[in-house]
Amino acid sequence: MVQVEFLGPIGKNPIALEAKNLKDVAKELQKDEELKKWLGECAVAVNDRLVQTLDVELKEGDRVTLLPPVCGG
Amino acid sequence: MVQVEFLGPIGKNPIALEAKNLKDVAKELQKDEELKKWLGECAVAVNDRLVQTLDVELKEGDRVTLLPPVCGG
Amino acid sequence: MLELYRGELDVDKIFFRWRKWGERKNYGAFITFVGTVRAENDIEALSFDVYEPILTQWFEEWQQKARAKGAYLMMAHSIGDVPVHTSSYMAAVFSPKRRVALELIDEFVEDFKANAPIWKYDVITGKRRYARERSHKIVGSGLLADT
Amino acid sequence: MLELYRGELDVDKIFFRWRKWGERKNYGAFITFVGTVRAENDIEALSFDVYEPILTQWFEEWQQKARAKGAYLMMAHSIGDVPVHTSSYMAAVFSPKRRVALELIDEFVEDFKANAPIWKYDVITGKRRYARERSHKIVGSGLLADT
Repeated sequence: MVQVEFLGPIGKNPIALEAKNLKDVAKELQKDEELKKWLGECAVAVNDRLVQTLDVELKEGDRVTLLPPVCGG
Repeated sequence: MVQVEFLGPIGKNPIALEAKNLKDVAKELQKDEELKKWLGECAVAVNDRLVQTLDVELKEGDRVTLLPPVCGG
Repeated sequence: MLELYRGELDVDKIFFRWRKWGERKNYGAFITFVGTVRAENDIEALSFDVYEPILTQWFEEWQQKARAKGAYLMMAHSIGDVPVHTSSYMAAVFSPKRRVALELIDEFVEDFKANAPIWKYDVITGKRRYARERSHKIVGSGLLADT
Repeated sequence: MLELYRGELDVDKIFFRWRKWGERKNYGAFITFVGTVRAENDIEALSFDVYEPILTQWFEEWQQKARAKGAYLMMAHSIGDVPVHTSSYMAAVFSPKRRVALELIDEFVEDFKANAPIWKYDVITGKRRYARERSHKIVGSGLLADT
Protein backbone atom coordinates (compact mmCIF):
# COMPACT_ATOMS: atom_id res chain seq x y z
CA MET A 1 0.00 0.00 0.00
CA VAL A 2 1.08 3.59 -0.63
CA GLN A 3 -0.27 6.62 1.16
CA VAL A 4 -1.66 9.54 -0.89
CA GLU A 5 -1.81 12.96 0.79
CA PHE A 6 -3.62 16.10 -0.36
CA LEU A 7 -2.13 19.43 0.64
CA GLY A 8 -3.58 22.86 1.26
CA PRO A 9 -6.98 23.71 -0.20
CA ILE A 10 -7.78 20.22 -1.50
CA GLY A 11 -9.00 19.52 2.00
CA LYS A 12 -9.16 15.75 1.70
CA ASN A 13 -7.91 13.18 4.18
CA PRO A 14 -5.02 10.89 3.16
CA ILE A 15 -5.97 7.65 1.47
CA ALA A 16 -4.20 4.30 1.13
CA LEU A 17 -3.93 2.67 -2.31
CA GLU A 18 -2.49 -0.46 -3.91
CA ALA A 19 -0.07 0.91 -6.52
CA LYS A 20 3.18 -0.31 -8.14
CA ASN A 21 3.97 3.00 -9.74
CA LEU A 22 2.66 6.55 -10.20
CA LYS A 23 0.60 5.54 -13.23
CA ASP A 24 -1.44 3.25 -10.99
CA VAL A 25 -1.97 6.16 -8.59
CA ALA A 26 -3.08 8.43 -11.46
CA LYS A 27 -5.60 5.87 -12.70
CA GLU A 28 -7.02 5.37 -9.25
CA LEU A 29 -7.36 9.09 -8.46
CA GLN A 30 -8.99 9.83 -11.82
CA LYS A 31 -11.94 7.73 -10.68
CA ASP A 32 -12.71 10.28 -7.97
CA GLU A 33 -14.93 12.96 -9.56
CA GLU A 34 -14.17 15.47 -6.80
CA LEU A 35 -10.41 15.07 -7.28
CA LYS A 36 -10.46 15.23 -11.07
CA LYS A 37 -10.49 19.03 -11.19
CA TRP A 38 -7.37 19.13 -9.01
CA LEU A 39 -5.27 16.58 -10.91
CA GLY A 40 -4.60 18.89 -13.86
CA GLU A 41 -3.13 21.58 -11.67
CA CYS A 42 -1.32 19.65 -8.95
CA ALA A 43 2.39 18.94 -8.70
CA VAL A 44 3.36 15.54 -7.31
CA ALA A 45 5.95 14.53 -4.74
CA VAL A 46 7.05 11.03 -3.81
CA ASN A 47 8.42 10.81 -0.28
CA ASP A 48 8.61 14.62 -0.26
CA ARG A 49 10.61 14.86 -3.50
CA LEU A 50 8.88 16.57 -6.44
CA VAL A 51 8.75 14.35 -9.52
CA GLN A 52 8.45 15.37 -13.19
CA THR A 53 7.35 12.04 -14.71
CA LEU A 54 4.86 9.25 -14.07
CA ASP A 55 7.62 6.65 -14.59
CA VAL A 56 8.26 6.28 -10.89
CA GLU A 57 8.12 2.89 -9.20
CA LEU A 58 6.55 2.79 -5.76
CA LYS A 59 7.17 0.44 -2.87
CA GLU A 60 5.25 -0.45 0.25
CA GLY A 61 4.92 2.56 2.55
CA ASP A 62 5.84 5.22 -0.02
CA ARG A 63 4.07 8.58 0.32
CA VAL A 64 2.62 10.38 -2.69
CA THR A 65 1.71 14.02 -2.13
CA LEU A 66 -0.43 16.31 -4.30
CA LEU A 67 0.47 20.02 -4.27
CA PRO A 68 -2.16 22.38 -5.70
CA PRO A 69 -1.27 25.88 -7.06
CA VAL A 70 0.74 27.91 -4.57
CA CYS A 71 0.86 31.52 -3.49
CA GLY A 72 3.22 32.35 -0.66
CA GLY A 73 4.09 35.79 0.60
CA MET B 1 32.23 87.51 -12.37
CA VAL B 2 31.20 83.87 -11.94
CA GLN B 3 32.09 81.67 -9.00
CA VAL B 4 33.75 78.28 -9.65
CA GLU B 5 33.48 75.64 -6.92
CA PHE B 6 35.37 72.36 -6.57
CA LEU B 7 33.63 69.50 -4.78
CA GLY B 8 34.82 66.54 -2.76
CA PRO B 9 38.40 65.38 -3.21
CA ILE B 10 39.54 68.25 -5.48
CA GLY B 11 40.13 70.14 -2.25
CA LYS B 12 40.46 73.58 -3.79
CA ASN B 13 38.83 76.80 -2.58
CA PRO B 14 36.27 78.51 -4.83
CA ILE B 15 37.62 81.03 -7.34
CA ALA B 16 36.01 83.99 -9.12
CA LEU B 17 36.47 84.36 -12.88
CA GLU B 18 35.43 86.70 -15.70
CA ALA B 19 33.51 84.44 -18.08
CA LYS B 20 30.66 84.93 -20.57
CA ASN B 21 30.07 81.24 -21.06
CA LEU B 22 31.30 77.79 -20.04
CA LYS B 23 33.96 77.77 -22.81
CA ASP B 24 35.61 80.76 -21.13
CA VAL B 25 35.59 78.86 -17.84
CA ALA B 26 37.14 75.80 -19.49
CA LYS B 27 39.95 77.87 -21.06
CA GLU B 28 40.69 79.55 -17.78
CA LEU B 29 40.74 76.34 -15.73
CA GLN B 30 42.95 74.58 -18.26
CA LYS B 31 45.72 77.03 -17.39
CA ASP B 32 45.91 75.57 -13.88
CA GLU B 33 48.29 72.59 -14.02
CA GLU B 34 46.96 71.15 -10.79
CA LEU B 35 43.36 71.22 -12.05
CA LYS B 36 44.11 69.77 -15.48
CA LYS B 37 44.04 66.17 -14.27
CA TRP B 38 40.56 66.71 -12.83
CA LEU B 39 38.94 68.38 -15.84
CA GLY B 40 38.76 65.20 -17.90
CA GLU B 41 36.82 63.37 -15.23
CA CYS B 42 34.61 66.03 -13.70
CA ALA B 43 30.94 66.65 -14.41
CA VAL B 44 29.83 70.30 -14.45
CA ALA B 45 26.85 72.02 -12.91
CA VAL B 46 25.69 75.60 -13.44
CA ASN B 47 23.69 76.95 -10.53
CA ASP B 48 23.38 73.37 -9.26
CA ARG B 49 22.00 71.97 -12.52
CA LEU B 50 24.20 69.43 -14.32
CA VAL B 51 24.97 70.47 -17.89
CA GLN B 52 25.92 68.28 -20.85
CA THR B 53 27.38 70.93 -23.20
CA LEU B 54 29.79 73.86 -23.11
CA ASP B 55 27.25 76.02 -24.98
CA VAL B 56 25.95 77.60 -21.80
CA GLU B 57 25.91 81.37 -21.39
CA LEU B 58 26.81 82.70 -17.95
CA LYS B 59 25.74 85.87 -16.21
CA GLU B 60 27.05 87.84 -13.27
CA GLY B 61 26.86 85.78 -10.07
CA ASP B 62 26.36 82.36 -11.70
CA ARG B 63 27.92 79.39 -9.92
CA VAL B 64 29.86 76.73 -11.82
CA THR B 65 30.53 73.51 -9.89
CA LEU B 66 32.97 70.72 -10.73
CA LEU B 67 31.96 67.21 -9.59
CA PRO B 68 34.73 64.59 -9.63
CA PRO B 69 34.01 60.82 -9.86
CA VAL B 70 31.51 59.69 -7.24
CA CYS B 71 31.08 56.66 -5.02
CA GLY B 72 28.22 56.75 -2.56
CA GLY B 73 27.02 53.90 -0.38
CA MET C 1 18.08 30.17 7.48
CA LEU C 2 14.36 29.45 7.13
CA GLU C 3 12.01 30.51 9.95
CA LEU C 4 8.31 29.70 10.25
CA TYR C 5 6.02 31.49 12.69
CA ARG C 6 2.42 31.03 13.71
CA GLY C 7 0.62 34.29 12.83
CA GLU C 8 2.12 37.62 11.81
CA LEU C 9 5.87 38.23 11.74
CA ASP C 10 7.61 40.47 14.26
CA VAL C 11 9.36 42.25 11.40
CA ASP C 12 11.54 44.65 13.40
CA LYS C 13 12.86 41.90 15.66
CA ILE C 14 13.67 39.60 12.75
CA PHE C 15 15.28 42.46 10.81
CA PHE C 16 17.46 43.37 13.79
CA ARG C 17 18.59 39.79 14.36
CA TRP C 18 19.40 39.17 10.69
CA ARG C 19 21.19 42.50 10.35
CA LYS C 20 23.42 41.86 13.38
CA TRP C 21 24.27 38.44 12.00
CA GLY C 22 25.34 39.95 8.65
CA GLU C 23 27.36 42.67 10.35
CA ARG C 24 29.43 40.07 12.22
CA LYS C 25 29.95 38.14 8.98
CA ASN C 26 31.36 41.25 7.25
CA TYR C 27 28.77 41.35 4.48
CA GLY C 28 28.62 44.73 2.74
CA ALA C 29 25.16 44.48 1.15
CA PHE C 30 21.98 43.43 2.96
CA ILE C 31 18.65 43.49 1.15
CA THR C 32 15.32 42.63 2.73
CA PHE C 33 11.93 42.10 1.16
CA VAL C 34 8.92 42.46 3.44
CA GLY C 35 5.45 41.38 2.28
CA THR C 36 2.59 43.06 4.13
CA VAL C 37 -1.10 42.16 3.92
CA ARG C 38 -2.89 44.97 2.08
CA ALA C 39 -6.39 46.10 3.00
CA GLU C 40 -8.29 45.20 -0.18
CA ASN C 41 -11.31 43.17 -1.29
CA ASP C 42 -12.80 43.45 2.22
CA ILE C 43 -10.41 40.91 3.65
CA GLU C 44 -9.70 40.81 7.39
CA ALA C 45 -6.56 38.73 7.02
CA LEU C 46 -4.72 36.35 4.79
CA SER C 47 -4.16 32.82 6.00
CA PHE C 48 -1.44 30.37 4.98
CA ASP C 49 -0.82 26.65 4.89
CA VAL C 50 2.84 25.65 4.61
CA TYR C 51 4.22 22.25 3.69
CA GLU C 52 7.48 22.35 5.55
CA PRO C 53 9.37 19.28 4.20
CA ILE C 54 9.32 20.50 0.60
CA LEU C 55 9.67 24.18 1.55
CA THR C 56 12.86 23.30 3.42
CA GLN C 57 14.28 21.51 0.39
CA TRP C 58 13.32 24.37 -1.90
CA PHE C 59 15.02 26.81 0.46
CA GLU C 60 18.17 24.71 0.83
CA GLU C 61 18.59 24.52 -2.94
CA TRP C 62 18.42 28.31 -3.10
CA GLN C 63 20.86 28.58 -0.22
CA GLN C 64 23.35 26.48 -2.19
CA LYS C 65 22.95 28.72 -5.24
CA ALA C 66 23.52 31.75 -3.01
CA ARG C 67 26.60 30.26 -1.32
CA ALA C 68 28.12 29.55 -4.74
CA LYS C 69 28.01 33.32 -5.30
CA GLY C 70 29.41 34.15 -1.86
CA ALA C 71 25.96 35.21 -0.65
CA TYR C 72 23.56 34.01 2.04
CA LEU C 73 19.75 33.88 2.24
CA MET C 74 17.28 34.24 5.08
CA MET C 75 13.54 33.77 4.96
CA ALA C 76 10.65 34.00 7.41
CA HIS C 77 7.02 33.10 6.71
CA SER C 78 3.77 32.92 8.62
CA ILE C 79 1.52 29.93 9.15
CA GLY C 80 -2.19 30.57 9.77
CA ASP C 81 -3.90 33.97 9.94
CA VAL C 82 -2.07 37.24 9.30
CA PRO C 83 -4.24 40.37 9.77
CA VAL C 84 -4.37 43.26 7.33
CA HIS C 85 -1.41 45.71 7.66
CA THR C 86 0.83 43.10 9.26
CA SER C 87 3.50 41.03 7.53
CA SER C 88 3.54 37.39 6.47
CA TYR C 89 6.78 37.15 4.50
CA MET C 90 10.38 38.33 4.81
CA ALA C 91 13.30 37.41 2.61
CA ALA C 92 16.86 38.65 2.84
CA VAL C 93 20.09 38.39 0.93
CA PHE C 94 23.54 39.14 2.30
CA SER C 95 26.52 39.48 0.04
CA PRO C 96 29.93 41.14 0.04
CA LYS C 97 28.91 43.39 -2.87
CA ARG C 98 25.64 44.87 -4.11
CA ARG C 99 25.36 43.38 -7.62
CA VAL C 100 24.96 39.75 -6.49
CA ALA C 101 22.52 40.79 -3.77
CA LEU C 102 20.29 42.78 -6.13
CA GLU C 103 20.09 39.92 -8.62
CA LEU C 104 19.51 37.24 -5.99
CA ILE C 105 16.69 38.98 -4.15
CA ASP C 106 14.77 39.28 -7.43
CA GLU C 107 15.29 35.68 -8.53
CA PHE C 108 14.69 34.30 -5.05
CA VAL C 109 11.44 36.18 -4.42
CA GLU C 110 10.09 35.38 -7.89
CA ASP C 111 10.83 31.69 -7.55
CA PHE C 112 9.34 31.75 -4.06
CA LYS C 113 6.08 33.07 -5.52
CA ALA C 114 6.11 30.46 -8.29
CA ASN C 115 7.20 27.32 -6.47
CA ALA C 116 7.32 27.49 -2.68
CA PRO C 117 4.71 25.06 -1.25
CA ILE C 118 2.54 27.61 0.54
CA TRP C 119 -1.20 28.11 0.07
CA LYS C 120 -2.95 31.41 0.56
CA TYR C 121 -6.51 32.06 1.69
CA ASP C 122 -8.47 35.28 1.99
CA VAL C 123 -10.20 35.58 5.35
CA ILE C 124 -13.57 37.31 5.04
CA THR C 125 -16.08 37.36 7.91
CA GLY C 126 -13.97 34.72 9.62
CA LYS C 127 -14.03 32.27 6.69
CA ARG C 128 -11.00 31.07 4.70
CA ARG C 129 -11.34 31.16 0.92
CA TYR C 130 -8.55 29.70 -1.25
CA ALA C 131 -6.92 32.43 -3.37
CA ARG C 132 -7.06 30.21 -6.46
CA GLU C 133 -6.95 33.01 -9.03
CA ARG C 134 -3.71 34.42 -7.53
CA SER C 135 -2.06 31.01 -7.21
CA HIS C 136 0.57 29.47 -9.48
CA LYS C 137 0.99 25.89 -10.61
CA ILE C 138 4.30 24.46 -9.43
CA VAL C 139 6.64 23.47 -12.29
CA GLY C 140 5.60 20.04 -13.54
CA SER C 141 1.98 20.25 -12.39
CA GLY C 142 -0.69 18.16 -14.10
CA LEU C 143 1.25 14.87 -14.17
CA LEU C 144 -1.57 12.80 -12.71
CA ALA C 145 -4.10 13.98 -15.30
CA ASP C 146 -2.02 12.63 -18.22
CA THR C 147 -2.81 8.98 -18.70
CA MET D 1 12.18 61.09 1.46
CA LEU D 2 15.93 61.76 1.56
CA GLU D 3 17.67 61.79 4.95
CA LEU D 4 21.28 62.77 5.64
CA TYR D 5 23.03 62.01 8.93
CA ARG D 6 26.40 62.90 10.36
CA GLY D 7 28.22 59.60 11.00
CA GLU D 8 26.82 56.09 10.91
CA LEU D 9 23.13 55.35 10.37
CA ASP D 10 20.88 54.04 13.13
CA VAL D 11 19.64 51.34 10.77
CA ASP D 12 17.05 49.69 13.03
CA LYS D 13 15.43 53.00 13.94
CA ILE D 14 15.24 54.14 10.32
CA PHE D 15 13.92 50.75 9.21
CA PHE D 16 11.20 50.82 11.87
CA ARG D 17 10.11 54.35 10.96
CA TRP D 18 10.01 53.66 7.23
CA ARG D 19 8.20 50.35 7.72
CA LYS D 20 5.48 51.91 9.88
CA TRP D 21 5.01 54.63 7.28
CA GLY D 22 4.53 52.05 4.51
CA GLU D 23 2.14 50.00 6.65
CA ARG D 24 -0.15 53.00 7.09
CA LYS D 25 -0.01 53.72 3.35
CA ASN D 26 -1.17 50.15 2.56
CA TYR D 27 1.89 49.20 0.51
CA GLY D 28 2.24 45.43 0.08
CA ALA D 29 5.94 45.24 -0.84
CA PHE D 30 8.76 46.95 1.06
CA ILE D 31 12.36 46.38 0.02
CA THR D 32 15.37 47.85 1.81
CA PHE D 33 18.99 47.93 0.80
CA VAL D 34 21.54 48.46 3.58
CA GLY D 35 25.19 49.18 2.78
CA THR D 36 27.60 48.33 5.59
CA VAL D 37 31.29 49.22 5.78
CA ARG D 38 33.31 46.03 5.38
CA ALA D 39 36.53 45.40 7.26
CA GLU D 40 39.02 45.23 4.37
CA ASN D 41 42.27 46.87 3.22
CA ASP D 42 43.07 47.84 6.83
CA ILE D 43 40.53 50.65 6.84
CA GLU D 44 39.13 51.97 10.12
CA ALA D 45 36.20 53.70 8.48
CA LEU D 46 34.87 55.13 5.27
CA SER D 47 34.22 58.83 5.08
CA PHE D 48 31.81 60.70 2.81
CA ASP D 49 31.34 64.15 1.34
CA VAL D 50 27.82 64.85 0.08
CA TYR D 51 26.73 67.68 -2.19
CA GLU D 52 23.17 68.12 -1.04
CA PRO D 53 21.69 70.49 -3.67
CA ILE D 54 22.36 68.11 -6.57
CA LEU D 55 21.72 64.98 -4.51
CA THR D 56 18.27 66.32 -3.67
CA GLN D 57 17.49 66.95 -7.35
CA TRP D 58 18.77 63.51 -8.31
CA PHE D 59 16.59 61.95 -5.61
CA GLU D 60 13.49 63.94 -6.56
CA GLU D 61 13.79 62.84 -10.19
CA TRP D 62 13.85 59.22 -9.00
CA GLN D 63 10.93 59.87 -6.71
CA GLN D 64 8.92 61.09 -9.69
CA LYS D 65 9.80 57.96 -11.68
CA ALA D 66 8.73 55.85 -8.69
CA ARG D 67 5.44 57.72 -8.22
CA ALA D 68 4.60 57.20 -11.89
CA LYS D 69 4.70 53.45 -11.10
CA GLY D 70 2.66 53.78 -7.91
CA ALA D 71 5.79 53.32 -5.79
CA TYR D 72 7.69 55.43 -3.28
CA LEU D 73 11.40 55.74 -2.45
CA MET D 74 13.28 56.47 0.76
CA MET D 75 16.99 56.97 1.19
CA ALA D 76 19.37 57.69 4.05
CA HIS D 77 23.09 58.43 3.76
CA SER D 78 25.93 59.35 6.07
CA ILE D 79 28.14 62.43 5.95
CA GLY D 80 31.66 62.16 7.42
CA ASP D 81 33.20 59.09 9.05
CA VAL D 82 31.41 55.73 9.24
CA PRO D 83 33.34 53.01 11.15
CA VAL D 84 33.84 49.47 9.90
CA HIS D 85 30.79 47.18 10.49
CA THR D 86 28.38 50.11 10.66
CA SER D 87 26.14 51.37 7.86
CA SER D 88 26.42 54.43 5.64
CA TYR D 89 23.60 53.89 3.16
CA MET D 90 19.99 52.76 3.18
CA ALA D 91 17.55 52.78 0.30
CA ALA D 92 13.97 51.56 0.28
CA VAL D 93 11.15 51.05 -2.19
CA PHE D 94 7.49 50.71 -1.29
CA SER D 95 4.96 49.53 -3.82
CA PRO D 96 1.57 47.84 -3.87
CA LYS D 97 3.05 44.77 -5.59
CA ARG D 98 6.43 43.09 -5.65
CA ARG D 99 7.42 43.31 -9.34
CA VAL D 100 7.70 47.10 -9.46
CA ALA D 101 9.56 47.13 -6.14
CA LEU D 102 12.12 44.53 -7.23
CA GLU D 103 12.88 46.38 -10.46
CA LEU D 104 13.04 49.81 -8.85
CA ILE D 105 15.41 48.90 -6.03
CA ASP D 106 17.89 47.55 -8.58
CA GLU D 107 17.71 50.55 -10.93
CA PHE D 108 17.71 53.05 -8.07
CA VAL D 109 20.71 51.59 -6.25
CA GLU D 110 22.72 51.21 -9.48
CA ASP D 111 22.03 54.79 -10.55
CA PHE D 112 22.83 55.95 -7.05
CA LYS D 113 26.27 54.34 -7.34
CA ALA D 114 26.85 55.83 -10.79
CA ASN D 115 25.53 59.36 -10.38
CA ALA D 116 24.71 60.50 -6.84
CA PRO D 117 27.08 63.36 -5.88
CA ILE D 118 28.81 61.65 -2.96
CA TRP D 119 32.55 61.14 -2.54
CA LYS D 120 34.07 58.28 -0.65
CA TYR D 121 37.34 58.15 1.27
CA ASP D 122 39.11 55.30 3.02
CA VAL D 123 40.18 56.22 6.54
CA ILE D 124 43.49 54.60 7.48
CA THR D 125 45.42 55.61 10.60
CA GLY D 126 43.13 58.59 10.89
CA LYS D 127 43.79 59.90 7.36
CA ARG D 128 41.24 60.26 4.56
CA ARG D 129 42.26 58.91 1.15
CA TYR D 130 39.96 59.47 -1.86
CA ALA D 131 38.67 56.11 -3.19
CA ARG D 132 39.47 57.17 -6.76
CA GLU D 133 39.75 53.65 -8.20
CA ARG D 134 36.24 52.71 -6.94
CA SER D 135 34.66 55.97 -8.11
CA HIS D 136 32.55 56.56 -11.21
CA LYS D 137 32.45 59.53 -13.55
CA ILE D 138 29.02 61.14 -13.55
CA VAL D 139 27.28 61.03 -16.96
CA GLY D 140 28.65 63.88 -19.08
CA SER D 141 31.98 64.18 -17.28
CA GLY D 142 34.98 65.67 -19.08
CA LEU D 143 33.21 68.68 -20.64
CA LEU D 144 35.76 71.21 -19.45
CA ALA D 145 38.69 69.31 -20.94
CA ASP D 146 37.23 69.52 -24.48
CA THR D 147 38.18 72.83 -26.03
